[in-house]
Amino acid sequence: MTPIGTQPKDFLLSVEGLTVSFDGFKAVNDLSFYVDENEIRVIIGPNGAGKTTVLDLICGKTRSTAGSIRFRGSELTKMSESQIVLAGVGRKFQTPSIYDDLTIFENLEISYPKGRSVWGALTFKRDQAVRDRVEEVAEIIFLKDRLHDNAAFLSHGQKQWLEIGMLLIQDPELLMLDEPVAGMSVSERIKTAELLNTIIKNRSVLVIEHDMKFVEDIAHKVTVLHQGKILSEGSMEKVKSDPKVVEVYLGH
Amino acid sequence: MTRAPSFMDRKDLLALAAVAALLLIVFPLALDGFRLNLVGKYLTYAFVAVGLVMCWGYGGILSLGQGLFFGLGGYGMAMYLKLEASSVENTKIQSTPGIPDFMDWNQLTELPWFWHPFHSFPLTLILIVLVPAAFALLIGSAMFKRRVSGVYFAIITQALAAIATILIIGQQGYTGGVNGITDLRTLMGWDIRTDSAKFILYFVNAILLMGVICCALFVRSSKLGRILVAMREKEDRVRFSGYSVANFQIFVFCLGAVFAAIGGAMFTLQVGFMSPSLVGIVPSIEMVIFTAVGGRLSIFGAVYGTLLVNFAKTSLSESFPELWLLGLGGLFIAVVLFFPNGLAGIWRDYVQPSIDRVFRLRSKDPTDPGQNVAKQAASMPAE
Amino acid sequence: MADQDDARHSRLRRQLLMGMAAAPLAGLLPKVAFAQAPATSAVNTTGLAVTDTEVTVGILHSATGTMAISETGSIQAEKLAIEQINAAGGVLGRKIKYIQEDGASDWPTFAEKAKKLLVQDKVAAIMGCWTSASRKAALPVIEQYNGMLYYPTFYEGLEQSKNVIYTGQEATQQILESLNWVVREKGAKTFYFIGSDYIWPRTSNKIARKHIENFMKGTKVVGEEYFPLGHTQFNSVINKLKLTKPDVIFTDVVGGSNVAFYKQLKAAGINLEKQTLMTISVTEDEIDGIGGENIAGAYSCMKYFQSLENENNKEFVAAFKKMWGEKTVIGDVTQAAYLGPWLWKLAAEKAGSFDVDKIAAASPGIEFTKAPEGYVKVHENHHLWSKTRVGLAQKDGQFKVVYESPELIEPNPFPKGYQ
Amino acid sequence: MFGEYSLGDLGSIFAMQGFAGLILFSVYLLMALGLAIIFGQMGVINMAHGEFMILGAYVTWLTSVFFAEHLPALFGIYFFVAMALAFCASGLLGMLVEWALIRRLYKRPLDTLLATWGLSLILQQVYRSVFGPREVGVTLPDWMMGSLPVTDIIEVQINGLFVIGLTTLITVAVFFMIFRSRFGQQIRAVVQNRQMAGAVGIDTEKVDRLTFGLGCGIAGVAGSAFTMIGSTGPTAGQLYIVDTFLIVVFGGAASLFGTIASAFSISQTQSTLEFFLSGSMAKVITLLTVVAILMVRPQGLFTLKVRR
Repeated sequence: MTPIGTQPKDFLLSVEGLTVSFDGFKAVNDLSFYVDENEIRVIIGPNGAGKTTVLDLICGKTRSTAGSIRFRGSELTKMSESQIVLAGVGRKFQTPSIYDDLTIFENLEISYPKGRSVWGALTFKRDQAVRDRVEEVAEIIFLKDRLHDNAAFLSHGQKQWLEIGMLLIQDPELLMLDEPVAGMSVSERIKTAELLNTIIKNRSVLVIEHDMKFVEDIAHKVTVLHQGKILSEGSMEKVKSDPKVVEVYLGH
Repeated sequence: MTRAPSFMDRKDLLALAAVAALLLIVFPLALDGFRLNLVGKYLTYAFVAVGLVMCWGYGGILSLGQGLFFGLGGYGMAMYLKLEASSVENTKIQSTPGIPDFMDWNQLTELPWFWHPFHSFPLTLILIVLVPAAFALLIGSAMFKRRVSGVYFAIITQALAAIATILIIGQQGYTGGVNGITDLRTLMGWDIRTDSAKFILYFVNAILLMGVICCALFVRSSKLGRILVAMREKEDRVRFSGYSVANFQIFVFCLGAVFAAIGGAMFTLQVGFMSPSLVGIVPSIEMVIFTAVGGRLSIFGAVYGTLLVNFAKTSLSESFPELWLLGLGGLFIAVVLFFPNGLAGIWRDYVQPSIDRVFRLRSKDPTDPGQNVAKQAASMPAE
Repeated sequence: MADQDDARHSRLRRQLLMGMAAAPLAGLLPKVAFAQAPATSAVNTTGLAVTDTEVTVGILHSATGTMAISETGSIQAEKLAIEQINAAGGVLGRKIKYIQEDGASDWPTFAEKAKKLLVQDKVAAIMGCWTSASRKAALPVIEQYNGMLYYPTFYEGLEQSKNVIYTGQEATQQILESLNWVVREKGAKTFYFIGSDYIWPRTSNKIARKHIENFMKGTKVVGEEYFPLGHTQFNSVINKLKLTKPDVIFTDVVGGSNVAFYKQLKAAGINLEKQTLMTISVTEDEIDGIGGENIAGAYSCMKYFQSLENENNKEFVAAFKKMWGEKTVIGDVTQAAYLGPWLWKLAAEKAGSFDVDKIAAASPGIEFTKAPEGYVKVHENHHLWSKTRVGLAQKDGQFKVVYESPELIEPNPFPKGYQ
Repeated sequence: MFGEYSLGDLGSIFAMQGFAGLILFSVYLLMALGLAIIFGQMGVINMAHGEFMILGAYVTWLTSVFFAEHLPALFGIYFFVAMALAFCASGLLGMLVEWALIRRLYKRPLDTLLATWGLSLILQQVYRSVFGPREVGVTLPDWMMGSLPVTDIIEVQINGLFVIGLTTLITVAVFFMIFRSRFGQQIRAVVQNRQMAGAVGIDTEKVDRLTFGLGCGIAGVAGSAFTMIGSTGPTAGQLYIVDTFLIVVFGGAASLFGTIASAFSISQTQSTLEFFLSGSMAKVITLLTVVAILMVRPQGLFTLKVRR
């Protein structure tokens, strides 16, 4: 299945011939795309197009049936989830995925890239560097004054920010966000866009989003998925004017 | 801020002091030798319960096979003591003197290879910790790496406990069979059957238990403890924050196994024998109940839960021998339905608030983040 | 059954109440007895629970758990014996009071409760234990605190203690005569052993095998199988039986497995009227569960059957049924448990003391002529001289005694040549 | 070990051994079916499953006593009445337990394990108080005990045939109920998406109660059938629990086909091993194999690969 003749190392992320099937149903079918350094790529597509599955495949949550995912020259399909994270891929889930029973400080601290082995975690010391970094990130995600509250008491939007903050502290080279503004109020949405604009500097970002306004604001390039395949790819203008896209998605 | 060991806050320190006072002062003064020895026996189960708090309460891994590890520790100690009791002189009426009596009855004429290390006491102590840890590592690696979830893990560990029992009973020439390893006498020449020895062993046991509690407190207060809480809630988030979730589960399962094994070894020393009836499903589940009654998230609760259930069991069975199962069964159901956080929950919801009211004036700076884990972990609803 | 149980309780209660009511009236009578009773300081030099009017003993069996099935009969027999002894004036002028403890089918609990009875309650003797495992667990405690245990079960032997009187048979007593009988009467040449997997069946079968191979010409063992306790699937071994066609199936399967084994044997078309089966683990108690129709035709070797035709036994059976209900059955162990309190009484009277050391020393040579099994005598090794009998299981759950050893058999817990 | 037997003998033995395996298969399947419904479909860990079986056994015993005393003429058919009563008794008790206990714990599956363990202790003690600690012997009608001779050696146990037939019947009925009937549709709907099922008008509480009752009822029938081959005592139920859970888990918890395949493979392994090894070792090796396979393949034999 691996296509011949492309030079994957030019890209930060090269997905080639990626296929996954659940009991015969091909959720993602022979998918190939490439993401550059510092590129912001948005994936759009109707429900069931396989958008979330693509992110699952990249971060190792779901194992591919065929195809390759190369990140900075290493093959992600053969690595465990934690190795993928260590390689520099961060992932935010669709629904806010944070630890309700821990404080915001502790939530962020867990993502601090140190003491990730069993022994490391046992001997981990909360030194000044950790505190400074946590506070710095908390500032960015508008939660500085609530550091020692339980995360359970945050609003939905604040939880989304907290998870973004957790990714930020992890400092990944490729950041994957699954519908970061879904379910947010208008004011939260504006703040989130602001937040994203600060954090996407110096890294590549892969975003799934439905909010077209938001997509237009941030996207460098847009990939449209439909039934597990790429329907169209390019700038927002190009995609918008693609008749296939209009038919299955925008005109829907 | 009191800067005692950095892993304990003031509350833990107070709780530890309370347990120490109860075990080291109140019980020895209030109870006669017989009851004290009984308490000592119960406390060996508390080792298992503390391990279960870590595994189940914090790690979210319910093992129904802790009896297996309790047994491995207990049998390790029993094998050493049995070899000491089976000197050639003591066993001269046997056809092969110098081997344990049950081997002789089963026509064994030499000591099986796996018994030989148990001639040495230091080696025995090492094996008591190492063998259960190795087993837990093996089971844990096989299962957690494949993401076996709570219920399945519980059933498989339960099956392992059942297999261990059948195996021990079936291989009686090597293990003493259903009777277990009995008639243990001395530890390096020191007669463990006397009342004074029992008294000393009680203290050794109590101090070891407090060591285990400190160890558990340390793990809980480390970042590892917070990762365990995090894992139990959002395993995927932890995984995608760069942690190998399986390794942490294996660690905490091994920790529980080692705690159980130490308890088993102390059981053998205090009770004077080890038998497969402590390995099987029933004791394994009972130990989970001790934990649940104490409060599955409370390390100290485990100790109180164990003591309470066992006191109840002993006194109920003394006064109403034919009815204690009803009481015990009812206790299980009541704890699960109405007090899912066990004694610790009752303490927190009813007793602690009134104490706090009294001491409110002296409340101190609540912002040291290191202290929050315990409180919050204890305040979460079950699962 | 509930009503049965209730009936028992209320009967007991009534007896107690009547006893209390009668006390003031009978106040004069016991005084005469007490006048003859030796002083407490004389009969109790070791601080046991003995008062001027009472002596306390312990009953330690499983009232709960898997072993409750078997041990209930022993508890009943011991209570009957104690009641009868009290009715006849007690021991050394003192009534026996008992404290009952539950071993809960759990061996450490037996050790714990034995210790409680000895240390806290200071009982003068313990009637108790059933399985070897429970005895092995309790024994070190009983030896350490110098108690006296009356142990009722037929067992594997290989044990002897100053502090225990074994009122059941040890393995050689039970097995050897019966093997001789089956070879003689049935011309048996081949044996197939099937047992539960623990020490008693394994040791018993070892003794049986040695006897067959070394002491009887031309006989051999063609198979030996063990199943975990509680096993309920015997079809495979039944197939093997059909293949090897042994002259005698020799079984020591215990507990619930028994029921499964005999039902499946019958269902598989093995007719015990034609196929000789000899068991050393089935008493009247077990047949209750197995169903007489499923085991009729099997031979059981025991020292006692409920159907024994002698005056002692008739009285015993009548008294037992009066106390515990018409439907109860009495097995070998139940009868052996009944001997315990009596043998202790006789030893105490012979020694003139409740002191354990004196009772232990006085026990050898004690004869109990009123024993339901006939006549028993305590041997130097604290086991009993007893006859062995072979019973043929009947449809009604009783045994017809087809053989009785002519002489009392000497107990031999450490049999030379059988180890 | 076969040197001394003729080829014909061996053939017969293997035939009978196969039949023994079939009986064991039926027994295992019967034990596991009820649990497969409760555990597989509802996710409830019912540690009192064995006690529900024993309730069925006691009901059978009571029925036999009643027929023997009052309707001796009809004794030959009492077993069918007993099975129906056993189903009702265990099923009703199951529904009661669901109402009082289980429904409060659906979100805490591990806690159902503890609560039902407590329940099993209580039931054991109740049996002991009501029926006495001893085992009760269930007298079977004569036609059920015995065997049909096929050849000199091969004999087919009638109660074995009966168990095989009964298991087939119940299995077919369960399959029909789950996969063809409206009730089954509702069960599956609730299993897959409780809220959605509630939204489309299914009374999910009622479905839960009936499902649990059905599982327990089948356990009762199994217990009734086991009086033919096993013992009936207060604690007999505990003997079955490990085997039963392993069968269901080994098959893949959510798959009824898996339960059948699992019962088949475990029973055949055990039955074959028992012929060559001692009973204890056969059991240990069978269980260890199952556990080892589960460690390598935790999802069991049959499962759907789905996006989680």
